[in-house]
Amino acid sequence: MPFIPHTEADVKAMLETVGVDTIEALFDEIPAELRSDGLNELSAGLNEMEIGRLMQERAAEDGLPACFIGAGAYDHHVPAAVWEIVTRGEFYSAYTPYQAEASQGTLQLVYEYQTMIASLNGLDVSNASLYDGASALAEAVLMAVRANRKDKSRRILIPATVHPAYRQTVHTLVRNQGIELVEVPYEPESGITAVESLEPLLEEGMAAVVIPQPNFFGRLEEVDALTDWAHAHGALAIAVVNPVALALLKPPGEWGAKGADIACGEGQPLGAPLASGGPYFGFMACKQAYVRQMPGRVVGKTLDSEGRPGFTLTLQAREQHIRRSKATSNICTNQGLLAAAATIHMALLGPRGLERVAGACHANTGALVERLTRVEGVQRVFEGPVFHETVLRLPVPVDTVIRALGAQDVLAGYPLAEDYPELENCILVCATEKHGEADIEEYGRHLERILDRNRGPACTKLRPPEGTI
Amino acid sequence: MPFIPHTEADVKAMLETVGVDTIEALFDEIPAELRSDGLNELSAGLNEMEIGRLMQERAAEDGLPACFIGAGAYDHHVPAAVWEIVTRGEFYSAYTPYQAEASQGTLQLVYEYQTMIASLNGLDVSNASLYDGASALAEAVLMAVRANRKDKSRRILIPATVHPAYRQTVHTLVRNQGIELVEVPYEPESGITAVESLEPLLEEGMAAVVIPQPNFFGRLEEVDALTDWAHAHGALAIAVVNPVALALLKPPGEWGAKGADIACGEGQPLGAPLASGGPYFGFMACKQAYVRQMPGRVVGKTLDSEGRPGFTLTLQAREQHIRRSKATSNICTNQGLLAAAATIHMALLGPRGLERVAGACHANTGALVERLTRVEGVQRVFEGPVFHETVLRLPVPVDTVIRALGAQDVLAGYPLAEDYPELENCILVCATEKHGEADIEEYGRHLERILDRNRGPACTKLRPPEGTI
Amino acid sequence: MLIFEQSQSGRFNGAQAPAEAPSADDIPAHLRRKGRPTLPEVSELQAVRHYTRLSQKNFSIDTQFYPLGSCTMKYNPRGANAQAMLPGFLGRHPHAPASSHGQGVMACLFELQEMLKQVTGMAACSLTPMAGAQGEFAGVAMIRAWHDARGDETRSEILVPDAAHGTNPATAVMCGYKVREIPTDPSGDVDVEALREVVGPQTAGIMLTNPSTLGVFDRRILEIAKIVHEAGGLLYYDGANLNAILGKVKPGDMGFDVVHLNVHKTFSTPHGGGGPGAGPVVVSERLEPFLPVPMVDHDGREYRWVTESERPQSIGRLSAFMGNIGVLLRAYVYARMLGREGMERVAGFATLNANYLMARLQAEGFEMPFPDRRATHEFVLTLKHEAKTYGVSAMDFAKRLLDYGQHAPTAYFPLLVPECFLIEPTETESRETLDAFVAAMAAIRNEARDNPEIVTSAPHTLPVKRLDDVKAARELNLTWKPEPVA
Amino acid sequence: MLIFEQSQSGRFNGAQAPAEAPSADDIPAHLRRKGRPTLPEVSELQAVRHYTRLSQKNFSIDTQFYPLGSCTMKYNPRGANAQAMLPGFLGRHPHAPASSHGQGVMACLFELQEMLKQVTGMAACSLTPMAGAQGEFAGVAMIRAWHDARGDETRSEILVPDAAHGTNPATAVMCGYKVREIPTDPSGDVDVEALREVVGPQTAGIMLTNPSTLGVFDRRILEIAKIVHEAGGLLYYDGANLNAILGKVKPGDMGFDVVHLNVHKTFSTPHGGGGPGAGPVVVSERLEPFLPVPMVDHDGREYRWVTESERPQSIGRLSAFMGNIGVLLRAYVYARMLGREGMERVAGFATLNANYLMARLQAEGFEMPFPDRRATHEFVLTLKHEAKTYGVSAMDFAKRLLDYGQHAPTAYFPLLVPECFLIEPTETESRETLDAFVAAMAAIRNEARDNPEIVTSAPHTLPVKRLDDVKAARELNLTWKPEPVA
Repeated sequence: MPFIPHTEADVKAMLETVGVDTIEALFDEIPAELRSDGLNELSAGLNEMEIGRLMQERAAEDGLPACFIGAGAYDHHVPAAVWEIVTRGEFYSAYTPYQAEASQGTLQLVYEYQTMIASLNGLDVSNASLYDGASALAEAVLMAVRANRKDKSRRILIPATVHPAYRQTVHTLVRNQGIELVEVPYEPESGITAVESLEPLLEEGMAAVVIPQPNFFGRLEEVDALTDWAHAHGALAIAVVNPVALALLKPPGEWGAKGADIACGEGQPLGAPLASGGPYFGFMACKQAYVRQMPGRVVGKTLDSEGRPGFTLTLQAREQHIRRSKATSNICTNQGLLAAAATIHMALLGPRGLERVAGACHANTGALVERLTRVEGVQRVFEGPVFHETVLRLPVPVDTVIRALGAQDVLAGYPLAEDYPELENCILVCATEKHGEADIEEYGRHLERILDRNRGPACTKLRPPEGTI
Repeated sequence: MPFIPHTEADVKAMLETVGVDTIEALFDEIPAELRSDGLNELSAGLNEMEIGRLMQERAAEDGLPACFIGAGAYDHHVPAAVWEIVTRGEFYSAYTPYQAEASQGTLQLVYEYQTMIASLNGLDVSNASLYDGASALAEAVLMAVRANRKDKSRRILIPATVHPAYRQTVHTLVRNQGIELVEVPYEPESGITAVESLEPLLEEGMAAVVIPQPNFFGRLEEVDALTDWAHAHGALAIAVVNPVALALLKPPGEWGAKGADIACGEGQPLGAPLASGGPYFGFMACKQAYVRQMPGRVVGKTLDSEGRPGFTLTLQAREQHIRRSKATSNICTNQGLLAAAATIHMALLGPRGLERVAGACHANTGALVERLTRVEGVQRVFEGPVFHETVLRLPVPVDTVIRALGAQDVLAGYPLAEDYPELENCILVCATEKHGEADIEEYGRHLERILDRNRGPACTKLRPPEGTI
Repeated sequence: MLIFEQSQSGRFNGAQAPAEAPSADDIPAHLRRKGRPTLPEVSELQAVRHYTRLSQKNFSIDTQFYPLGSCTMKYNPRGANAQAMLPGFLGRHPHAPASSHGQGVMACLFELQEMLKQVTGMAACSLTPMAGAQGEFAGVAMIRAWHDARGDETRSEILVPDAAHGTNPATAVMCGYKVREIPTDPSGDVDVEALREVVGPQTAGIMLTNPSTLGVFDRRILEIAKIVHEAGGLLYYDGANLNAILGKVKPGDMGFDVVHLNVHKTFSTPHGGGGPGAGPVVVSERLEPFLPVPMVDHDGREYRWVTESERPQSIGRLSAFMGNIGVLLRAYVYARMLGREGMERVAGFATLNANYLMARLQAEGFEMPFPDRRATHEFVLTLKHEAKTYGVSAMDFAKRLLDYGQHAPTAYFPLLVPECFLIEPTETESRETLDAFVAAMAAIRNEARDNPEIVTSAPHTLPVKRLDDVKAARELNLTWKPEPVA
Repeated sequence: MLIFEQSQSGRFNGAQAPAEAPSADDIPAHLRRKGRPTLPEVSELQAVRHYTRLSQKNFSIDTQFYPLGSCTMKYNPRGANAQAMLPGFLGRHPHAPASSHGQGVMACLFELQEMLKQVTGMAACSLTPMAGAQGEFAGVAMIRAWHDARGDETRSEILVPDAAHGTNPATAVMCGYKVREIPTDPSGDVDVEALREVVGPQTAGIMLTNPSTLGVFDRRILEIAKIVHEAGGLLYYDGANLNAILGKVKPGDMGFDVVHLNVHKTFSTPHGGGGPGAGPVVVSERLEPFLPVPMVDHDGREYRWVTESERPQSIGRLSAFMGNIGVLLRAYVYARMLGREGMERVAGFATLNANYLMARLQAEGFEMPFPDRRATHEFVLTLKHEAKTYGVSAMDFAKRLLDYGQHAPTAYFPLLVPECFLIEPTETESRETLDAFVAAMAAIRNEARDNPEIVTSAPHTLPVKRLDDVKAARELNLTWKPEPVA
């Protein structure tokens, strides 16, 4: 039997010990009318060879295209050592380290993770990870409402330049607790959030201001000014950051005069494969003052009975299994394996390696934008510095281009019009350290060809882009 | 620096400790005229990301065709657990277990391997593995010459039905020691070795007779008669067997009245991927009486100073590092990782699982032969029972068929004419448990189409097969 | 030794870094980082050796028996891991076009949705919640959305049995509800009379696990469902214990309106030191419009994503993409490998193992709080007698078990039972392993009698001795800091 | 506990077995197996748990410093493993057509051949030998084939220095030669005068390692080459110590005619508990016709196999297919990752580490048999003083080092030096690791002085205490047998 070790003799002897005749008899407390007649709609089991073949065929269907999509998930190189170690049974098949003495591997690793994340963000402390970047932002919002002792308001200012799916997720997760999310518009020329656009939203007080860096358009926000403005008005500053970008960009803890109070973001760029969107992990760091308001698992260093250092879960009094309805969150799972991967990933890259990765992403994105804007009719939409991503306006509908490039195994980018109707025909493109000159040139050439074809007289349905025909 | 941990400060301090100024100075005993001016022809280093991309492209070039070739390497399912465990650093990056106390993992595993291999072969003992099946046969031949106390001849009878590459390898490895390999022809109708064809070769005595089961044509030899004949004439019987087939076939230790004396073969079917031909491993088992003539590493059970059981390399007095020019072989490497894979593979399958694998191979081969011989002009060449493989005669040159099927990502089989000129237009086809009905039908349909096309009037160079046109 | 203590400034792992890029001087100085972060500077070998050795300090399913009650620590098939890590799956961007670069993974997800509906007896499924607790959230949020959609805004309470997982009340609060606890009757079932007294027009719903965390199947579940439904509330099923009834009873048949599943429990995806999990939700027809997005649908021609635009009543999105797909793929592989017969066997053998273990421990003289009940896939044992007689607590037993090479069961939960263990052996453990656990428990009780110090000071054979949790919480040390340079 | 002791008749791992096949009754009964073999009947979890736990009982590079002299235990890059295990490589049948299904792997092999020629300064390469010892065999067999081809059948002797690896004389015998040993001079180099005396028309060649196993570079190598060549013999280079000179000196420039490489040493492929390795051979032009087949060639259009049909003078085939290609792919990836600069750095840092370690141990008062010589990538240390004074042997030191978490160096080899360690730290170890080794050695010497019993009875912290090798050899127990049923 797959995964069940019992022999017939075992079953017989065990039933005897229990004092029943059949396994079915063990279910005799279940009302008879409830007993199901089995799972008849399911198909028969496959052995590992059979399911392996099916899965190989399906994985092959999804292909291995050249990926120029970012939009919150980034195609980075992950050292082979990372997942070879992470999938070791001792990490892979262990549970939450409730028995600290038998879990020093996981616990020390999380302590190292917390150190790396806190330092990367320029903040004091970090938790052991959350589900993903979007839900981490929701937890940060809830945390800010709990933590802000100056302003008891439940209003949160959240710029439109924050990842749209993050805003939707935050909405889902906090709406039932009477928290109001106030969207801050962006400057149409620069694609960033001006301090001036915050002023009119001030009226009723606010618990926190969310500040993305880079923002969803890849643009760099004026984080110092935004942070100082938040603090000046009694709000906490919540940073939403890309951890690879932090190798180049000022860490949240140094934003403005006092630094952001809470930082969170998507950890995927640190060693998690794209994997259709998950599992990833959310990270969260904050100032020491707010540590007891932080959700999620936290590992602390302590001593054993002989005075040797060791590690254990701590601050459990915040958590649901102790505090139940008064917990800081209902979270009990973190993304342990992903945090482990990130820790090993960062250890393998080190500060200089991560800096080079960020530098290469930046340079390649520059080269990509330069190449694509050489194609007739393709324009940059926002002026100003970027990291990783840039918004381009195409002379034809984006979907046509995405489909045509997809057929060439090039993923062109993320179409913006659904989330930002004002950005019709706009696409968000991204390059990482994996996308060198040759890939970029291939994208450029395909784009040229596709636009030429779509400009042709046969495509009468398309609006002719300005300056052509 | 890739894989070198030294900082500049380390280098400086270390050179100071040594008392030299530069690393170059450490090479000052090397005559100046010998110093190379560097490895200028080599290209610059690639990082893991870059080489990863190159290798992915190259692996993709080789594709993942449906494989109906056997001929000594078999496309079996390998449970995922096997290589996930084998590539754990503690197995992967350990060396030969010279320090037994620090190598109980490898040593116990090899002891378990030896038990499994000995039992599979129905013999008393096994070594820790050899390089591959072909070189294992060469070692078995040398061992038989050392071990045979009745007949001091250096003649070995080796049937033409033994894998041609094995015979070539044996020739390479034993020729310089004055050993004579006498080829035994096979019966043209049955494709097996008749006892009658051995008789004329008897004249000058012989050290051993090699007996393959199944033989290279997939045919089952009359192993009892051959073994008894060898023993009756003072020769040892060396079995060359397929370990998966042994789940169904009589083990060498039970052949004839006294059993084969030495068994060897290719271990690849027990958990090693095809991998273009290696690394595989050779296995060898023998009767207790010959254990001290066996080449290669051997692990024995013993006790520690407190009386607890443990494992250690033993019989090292046979080996080159002790015995130098008087060693049983120059071998010092075994195929440790592959033997580990085989052990875990056999533990996961168990006796019943292995039996089912062998049964499925047998059934699928039967179905394959049945399907292909339904194609007009395709015929079975040898009558009689087979395992795994069968020789078919095609109505057109084999190379044409192999090329045309290859273009459809079907590997048709192994062409026999180069090794056996009398088997013109013959191909050795194979099915394992991985090749089900649908694959077989696909092969059959492609073959029909290809033969139809090649029978057409355009292919004038082809001899028309009997009964067509 | 921490990885940071092996770091040396200037050490650089050349194989893992891209070539130096041109300086990013188009980024204004005031937006740039000045100092480098405290990441370790170690060689690849140092990192590999460090984390390989760290891993060896863990207990895990792959190395030890791990009977952690309510966590279903069963074998995580290596085949599921291997298949989920195929390059085509790992390399797929979440926004890769579904038509050209997504049909493979979406086929798996769609079929998983169907299978989960079938095993729970529900009408519709969303796989997107990223963990059990998020599945709970989605479930209660849907209950709320349903009441809201009917304009029924008086409902302010969620009922939760006192034996429930802590996530249940915490979730209810996250959804804006007040929590009201329902007591347990002496037999371990929900106190139905007490329930009757508290339901009313303020009742939004009830969150139930059945079998409960007391390791018993609530025999009056149909009555409970009727009471809550008649009061206008809905029933939420916490799927943490689904392993106990897979193929035997369907939550849908018990009257539940929404169920979350923990695939890292029932469907054997890796526990991973605490995650990632995945917490799909399945619902009855009336809750279908409220399911969280995205989901996978098949339009007869191809698989496609269902998003908020066509589900305007959806509670919305729970993550930036579509949840933990890599985890769901592992669950899919596992479910397909089990198939119909395999899935029906799960509950049977999990229950056999639990009842056998309970019977043997009972025969050894250990006390069960509900001795007349069948164990389900798990059971509760109380060490209050041992605590009183020998001064040896459940915690001490737990720590001493580690020395016997066995992970401890869940201790001190459920909160109702003093000095308790919640023991869940799972169906993938052999009888020999269960016997070894009984032997260890018996041996520890003998030690408690003859030499309690060895138990109360355990563990003795692990990398550290017993750790000081109080110090950890009082003198918070959550990150390493470099020694100040003298 | 052995896996067999966990077996139970009738236990069956359903996920790994194909469906039952129709009985193979076309196979005659007298050719069929009757009883089942003694393979264990365990569940997948039991097997995974057993072998995972077994692995933890090993020392390895990934977990410990492993300064095993002459074995070059350096970091085995995980990236090389991952790339070699790509499905396209793993799934390729050795007889898959080269044109349609082999150009990827053959490109790697061809480029590896070229790189090995370049680093050794030789003219041609065959990758096919499956291990160092098979490379040695191929080398000497080529020397023999060369003499034979010239009709020179008087040459019956191979010269081997007394410090050589045991494989050298064993190989010479396998090739039908008699072995004559050459002594070492007091400085550690080959005794050239003694060599001069024994060369002659009977000399087929000499097998040399340079640097030698004494950890020194033989300074008179050009003179040696001249003497042997003038006598009509050829020079064989044992590549075991190539790590010491990579990028610094090429064996071709020293006058060698044939070189074997151990890719599991110099090119960092896994040691794997003793294999698999690969032992490519590279040769000067005159030996090229004799190289073992197959090799990879490029005909301007595509890669193709070179076989015996176009190399009639080849010594022939050494394996059923083309050797350990999976190992060679790992070596290829490693070589490409190092590249020119990386490869040139190997010898420098390996030598720096060895000299540093030697200097520090010398400063601690340990004795070096060749104190005036530079260390190469390794060096010899003798504990004869410690043995005499404290009664603590090199073996005892070795076993005690294990308690300090360090694998022992090679002990009692080379045979010339009493109570010796041959210590090779490799370039991938950090200075801190070397310092820890020095500290352990010094601590053990103190123990030997103060409390020798703790050293002579070591190890104390491993899964077993010191094992009885004599009993193992005397009471041979090589396979498990079931307990007889009473």
